[in-house]
Amino acid sequence: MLYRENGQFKTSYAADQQIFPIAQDRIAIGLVLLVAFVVMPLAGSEYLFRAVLIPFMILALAALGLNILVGYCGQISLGTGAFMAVGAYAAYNFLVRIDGMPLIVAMLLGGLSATVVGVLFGIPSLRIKGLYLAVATLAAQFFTDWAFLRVSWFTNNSTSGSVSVAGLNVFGLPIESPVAKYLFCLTVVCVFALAAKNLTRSATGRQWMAIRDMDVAAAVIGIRPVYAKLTAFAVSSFIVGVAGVLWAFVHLGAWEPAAFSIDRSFQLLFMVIIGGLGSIMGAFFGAAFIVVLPIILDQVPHWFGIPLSTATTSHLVHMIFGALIVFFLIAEPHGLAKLWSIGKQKLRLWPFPH
Amino acid sequence: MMNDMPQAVQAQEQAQGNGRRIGDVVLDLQNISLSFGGVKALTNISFNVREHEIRSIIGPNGAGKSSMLNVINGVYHPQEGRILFRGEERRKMEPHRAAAQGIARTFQNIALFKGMSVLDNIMTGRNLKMKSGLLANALYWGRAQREEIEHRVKVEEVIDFLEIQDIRKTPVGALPYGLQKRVELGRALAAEPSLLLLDEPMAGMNVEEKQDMCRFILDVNDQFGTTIVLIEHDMGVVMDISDRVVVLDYGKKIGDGVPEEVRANEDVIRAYLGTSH
Amino acid sequence: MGFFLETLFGGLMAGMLYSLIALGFVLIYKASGVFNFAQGAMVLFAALAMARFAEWIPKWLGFDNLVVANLLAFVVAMALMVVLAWLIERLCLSRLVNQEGITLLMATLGISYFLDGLGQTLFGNDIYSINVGMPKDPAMILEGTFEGGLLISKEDLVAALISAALVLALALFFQKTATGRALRAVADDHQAAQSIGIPLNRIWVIVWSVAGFAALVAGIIWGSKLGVQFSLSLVALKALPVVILGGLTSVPGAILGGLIIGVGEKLSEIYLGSFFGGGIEIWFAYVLALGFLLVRPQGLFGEKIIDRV
Amino acid sequence: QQANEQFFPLLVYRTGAYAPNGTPWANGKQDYVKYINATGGINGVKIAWEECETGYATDKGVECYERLKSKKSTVIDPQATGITFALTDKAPVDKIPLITLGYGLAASQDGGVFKWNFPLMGSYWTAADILIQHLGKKEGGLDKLKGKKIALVYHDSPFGKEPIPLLQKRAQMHGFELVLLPVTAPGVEQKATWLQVRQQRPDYTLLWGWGVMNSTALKEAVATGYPREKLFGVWWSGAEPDVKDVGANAKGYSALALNPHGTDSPLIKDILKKVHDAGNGSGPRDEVGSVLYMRGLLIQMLATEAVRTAQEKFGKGKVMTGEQVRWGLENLNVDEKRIGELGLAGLIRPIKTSCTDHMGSSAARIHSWDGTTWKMQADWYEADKSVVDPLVKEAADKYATDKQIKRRDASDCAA
Amino acid sequence: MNTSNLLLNVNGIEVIYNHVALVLKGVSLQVPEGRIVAILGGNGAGKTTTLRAVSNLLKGERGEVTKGTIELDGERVESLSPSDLVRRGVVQVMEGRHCFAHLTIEENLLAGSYTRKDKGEIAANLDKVYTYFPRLKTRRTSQAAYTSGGEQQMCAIGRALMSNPRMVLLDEPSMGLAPQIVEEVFEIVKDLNVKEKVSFLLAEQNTMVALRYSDFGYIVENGRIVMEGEAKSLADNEDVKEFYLGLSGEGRKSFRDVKHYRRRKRWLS
Ligand SMILES: Nc1ncnc2c1ncn2[C@@H]1O[C@H](COP(=O)(O)OP(=O)(O)OP(=O)(O)O)[C@@H](O)[C@H]1O
Ligand SMILES: Nc1ncnc2c1ncn2[C@@H]1O[C@H](COP(=O)(O)OP(=O)(O)OP(=O)(O)O)[C@@H](O)[C@H]1O
Ligand SMILES: [Mg+2]
Ligand SMILES: [Mg+2]
Repeated sequence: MLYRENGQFKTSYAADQQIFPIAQDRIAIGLVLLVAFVVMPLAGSEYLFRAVLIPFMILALAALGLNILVGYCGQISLGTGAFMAVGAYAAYNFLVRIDGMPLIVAMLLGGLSATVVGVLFGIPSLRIKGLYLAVATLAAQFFTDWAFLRVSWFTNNSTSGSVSVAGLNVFGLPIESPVAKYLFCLTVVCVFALAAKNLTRSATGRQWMAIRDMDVAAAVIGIRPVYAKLTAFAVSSFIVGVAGVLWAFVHLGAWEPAAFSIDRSFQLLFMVIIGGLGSIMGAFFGAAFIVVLPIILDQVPHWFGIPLSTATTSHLVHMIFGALIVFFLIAEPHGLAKLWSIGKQKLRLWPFPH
Repeated sequence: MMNDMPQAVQAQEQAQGNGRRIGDVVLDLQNISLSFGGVKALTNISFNVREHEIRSIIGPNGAGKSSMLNVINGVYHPQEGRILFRGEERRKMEPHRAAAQGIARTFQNIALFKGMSVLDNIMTGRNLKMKSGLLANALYWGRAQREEIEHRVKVEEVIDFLEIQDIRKTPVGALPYGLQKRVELGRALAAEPSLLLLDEPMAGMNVEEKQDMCRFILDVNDQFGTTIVLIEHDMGVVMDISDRVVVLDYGKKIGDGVPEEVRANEDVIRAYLGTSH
Repeated sequence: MGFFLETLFGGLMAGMLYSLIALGFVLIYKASGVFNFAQGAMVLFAALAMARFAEWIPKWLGFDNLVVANLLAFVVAMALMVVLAWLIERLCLSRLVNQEGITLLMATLGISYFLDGLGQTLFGNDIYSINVGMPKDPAMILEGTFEGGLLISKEDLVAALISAALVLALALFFQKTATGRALRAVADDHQAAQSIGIPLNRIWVIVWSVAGFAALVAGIIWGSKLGVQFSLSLVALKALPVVILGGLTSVPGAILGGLIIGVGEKLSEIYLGSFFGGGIEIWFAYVLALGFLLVRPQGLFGEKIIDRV
Repeated sequence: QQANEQFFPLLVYRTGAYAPNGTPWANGKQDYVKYINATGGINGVKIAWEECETGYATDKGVECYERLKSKKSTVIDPQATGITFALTDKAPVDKIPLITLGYGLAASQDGGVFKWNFPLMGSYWTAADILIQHLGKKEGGLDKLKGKKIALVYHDSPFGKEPIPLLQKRAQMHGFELVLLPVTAPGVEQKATWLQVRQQRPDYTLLWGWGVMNSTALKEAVATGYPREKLFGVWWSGAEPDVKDVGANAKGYSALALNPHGTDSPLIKDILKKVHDAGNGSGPRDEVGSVLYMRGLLIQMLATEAVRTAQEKFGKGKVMTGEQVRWGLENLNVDEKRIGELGLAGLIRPIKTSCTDHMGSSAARIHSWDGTTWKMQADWYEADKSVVDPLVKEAADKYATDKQIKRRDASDCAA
Repeated sequence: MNTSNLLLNVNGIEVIYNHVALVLKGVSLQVPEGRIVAILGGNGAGKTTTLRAVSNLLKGERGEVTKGTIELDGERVESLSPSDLVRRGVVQVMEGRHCFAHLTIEENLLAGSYTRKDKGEIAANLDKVYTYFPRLKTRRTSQAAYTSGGEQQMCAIGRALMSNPRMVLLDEPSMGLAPQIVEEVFEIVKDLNVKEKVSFLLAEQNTMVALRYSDFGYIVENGRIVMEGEAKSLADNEDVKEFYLGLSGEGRKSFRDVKHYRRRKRWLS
């Protein structure tokens, strides 16, 4: 019975309202942060950073943003790629057009631009619901895809429509080496995860969830649907926009609109669902599942020296990946985060089964 | 209006007998008509609610009781009629505005927020009273945190009052029906409403649980002076705890008065109560 | 004027082809409340099966007759789709009874990954052709009235007619039969449907088989148009605005939605595109759908979204 | 791999939307590696290789790159424009050269700015230039293009947009009208585009597509009755998968041929013998010699030649580092003699790169589809330097300013 | 109880939700052919869960029977699908109505006859339901979602009757119904029981009515059967009287007075 909350009495509401009220959880998260910030930079390989951890972090951040909208506020969106793109291209323009623009400021401005566009495309949500809204947000996706290709002003008149950034630095520290990039992303992700957690456990978060669970009832107890939905769109697209900036600037370095195509939107939605709707942790689980799992599956035959052709491997990976999605959904329809919490609950009862 | 007078006086007398004071009309509904497409849910209905009273609405299934509540708090907009709340005429109004004016309610088919814990559900009831903004909440520092704790204290009072301390952190979806109803009442109470609308709060409960619920309703009415509009099918409950009763049938008002009066009303017996009860 | 009419016809026929794909979505949604993300993958899978069997069967059996080969391939491919439907029900849906729509959507994504992998493993990933004798060359009509005549693509015309017939048949099936009613009941409430004895597993096998049939027909028509290759699964994206414009639950909606989107996007591309630099039809289709939704949030013929307290 | 092997990471796509095009390309690359190993390696140095599936997706491509680069990668052919963009930034840091034969950034021809990029044998600009030259020749002189209307049906992406500046420049020079008709990716629906072609009745139409867009374009051309003889594709629109499914209906369509195809050359005969007959072939035997197979083969051949060149300077029989191979790529000199030795006599033109010219040659021919096979035409074209070079310079300079890169000076070149 | 003509025999079942929550802890009960048996008990006692276990609807709630057996006519039925059970004549009316929101009332009813193939029989059943519930007839063309709570309850019961069941599992039929209708519904139950020999297993909160109409009763608390007996004897039991019927020595207490009594009790403790 290592994992217990019995005996941990709270003597103030402040203590009860901590993010992790259970001591073991606090220790665990402390350890995770320690590993992430200290051990990893010392021990991780370049491949791990560049090909696994950095994309994982950034997509987890985007999934986090999307989860606010879908998981917490119940508005399904398939325009996430678009908001990432808006963030990336806006930050790019701020960076190249304004001399001496610091990266962090450009990143935040990118996020803000995404917010504006997000709120704009969020307005239909006041009328349109569910899958109808989801498909309607595709309008944002296709429109931005098109706009960033067509309006050459956005790409600083690059002939091909692809753009790139260079010489990133934060407070004079260059963000060039994989470790620096990793730590930068990690920090941003931690800050936003904390902010998101705070939002979701405060009045704002409760408004979103109320709208999600039953919007008519929410209105009746005095929640303004307009305000709740639009703030969710705003916060979500801000975070997604920042993730877009990181994806473009830090991960890719040079990109074309296809980097934020509809596939990205779908991918992020899947992360959110498989990870667990309405869970901050879920965004990380989901990103790990969708980003990291295929990479691992891809390499399994290599480890065992099984001679499979690239095509066969890749088809098998597809099939196994698909099967795993179904498997985990059957095991727990509410996502990996729920599976995790059921696991903890069992641990709590352990060694008794019920 | 005129023929309401004797009832009101009577009710007042009776209420005083119970050690309470019934005040002026807070809510006045005049000639309300509401229809959906071809279905006439309410036809030309007038009645009022006085400060501090427990006003019941009864009637057969489909009579329009729930629709009436929906009209009062702005979910439905009647095609005809006037609604005066605290003397002011109300035009088309959104539900959240009604909430802001101090009208809270519970629902017939439980409308709790299924994905949230009991505590969070009740906390949403205090939404209108929480003022800190998005940024403050994101930082969760200073004012936002203070506010959160202040309101938590209030909510804990409600939780104590309803005796649901031990399910605080449970997700409401997993609770049995009766407790869900209680939580829903808690959510409405957390808003410290001046007018509380209850739509069949005791459906699906056994006697013991109904007794508890009655106690809560009476205490709210008594301690906080909350005016209550109650829909309920259990005649025992209605007759015992209400000050005045309106009876609807097929969208029409067929009776209005103190419980004894209504119980004796021929139309009401025929349409609703059936043979003696 | 002649050109306008050509565009209009072109749009109508493209729209019918979208309807055909949209139909698959609508069928499954209507009958089980699942937004079938795997529809595109099913179209591809069916088309691959059709194309490859039409090529293999004559080799295996040693004959050389295109019509017979196509017929046999169709039968085999259809059988495959039924098996697939059965497997999907057995291994996936039956274990997800009563779950929320979004979970089921996710499951269909898993199915779609699986089918992508399976299809390419079984049938290869090259380009294959389906030759069911669709006429390829254009026809010119009304050459007297308009200068240069009006150009009509015969292939599109045939395809549009087939689509229309199929859609019509299915619309009748849903509205008029007891099974149709049961399907709609299942979509509303899995648990309640079960409680009154509607066998969910059988219903789902039927629906997915019918959707498989629609996918096969769509796969053949689009496959003979585009060639059978992976990109075929992407035509599903063209059907999405059609589905929501017409209403997720409405078979006739799929037709009308298709026609509106088809005509709308072609006219916009040709008459407005030049002001924007072209390439606007894809987002225009979605914006058009969005516009309609703002007026009718449940699509043209969709069932009204009910929220009552 | 062993320490004395030269490692080639092979980024490929054998699945997904572009698999029909990616597969022969990948097989070509692989077969050439096997062929070199079968014939004793590069001066005795055997080649190790590993494939990584990108599915044409940029992030997968980056992952592959990162995974394989740690194995001391020699040179990379990203096989996709998007992946090239992302790797262009990383290559200088990791010191791995990129070969983008016939694709990628046109401006990267300028080695002064793009030290690690090698768009060998052609870029989208040389391609566009050659196509216009060919049309001019058909008309009997570039000046005859005056007043003509030329449409560009292009994939709406950086890939498709790249030729536009050059075509606009040519349009200005010769006074023809350029009509731009973008096709939204992936290009499965082109009805509106071809109705516009029918309405505008251009004298010629250039096709700039990839994957399913090409065959769909041809089918729509058939369906709207646009003469295939007036339709000219870039070299990414001129392979078997693009026309196979259209068959006889595509007869008359022409496209640029960046590389030869067919099985007649000594090289291919040798590969069939030493690789395929040895049961070691990467793909089906009848795919050998197809257009994209040959392109993959050629890319790998030039990469191998770069290693060979580098060995001349840094030590024969040694494993070359990425930096050394880069030098080799920059000092490539595949002359007629060497071409003969390679077994491709008369099929490709000499390639000679330099510090400033990372392309080495812009020669290309035209081939036409006769309903069953691609028929090569005799004439060789070369891009007009006076047209292309200023554009390259301008774009490269802009890139350098954006990226804060200093143009390489003579000393850097000498190193 | 006479076990010779047992229709349903539930023997010591345990039910777990979500692999963690043990809700039924060994429940056994019997329904003889042609009887009305009531399960009574407070909120969350496990009444609904018991019914779901019988009709095999637990799966959709992520619950499972982990111990015990369920027999219908002496035959184990745990592995049958709900629809097989309906074909064998066991149909459940779910708690909270669950009408098909988008279908009209009449379509809802017809959907209930899915397992019946004979057109004449279906039409007769429909007529029967309409005579039992005339209110439904007037609302037959409106979508179920737009009918009142009581109308939906009638629709749900009527829908179950459309399958010509031998045994109906009724979950809280009285909930939300006007008193008159409650009586009517129970009269209908009795009627069906007497005339058509339909057996009923009903879960109820409304103990008063339930005991009046049923033959036998079980009281469930906290996942266990705590008391069972003939309905009459249960109704006379002092504990049952106090806790389930709200009757104390001198008859029914006013809800208003209970308040003061209760409150005093709380202060004392
Ligand atoms: N789907 C579920 N998942 C988890 N727990 C559940 C679920 N359904 C019911 N429970 C729990 O099982 C217990 C018994 O519930 P059940 O619904 O059977 O009670 P009941 O006697 O029908 O109560 P009521 O009178 O309120 O309907 C309750 O504690 C409830 O919280
Ligand atoms: N949104 C709506 N659309 C269409 N008809 C409605 C709507 N809301 C209510 N009705 C109809 O209005 C009538 C009154 O319904 P209401 O829900 O007010 O009844 P009620 O008195 O609360 O009945 P119950 O006691 O059964 O809950 C019913 O016939 C119902 O079908
Ligand atoms: Mg009601
Ligand atoms: Mg129950």
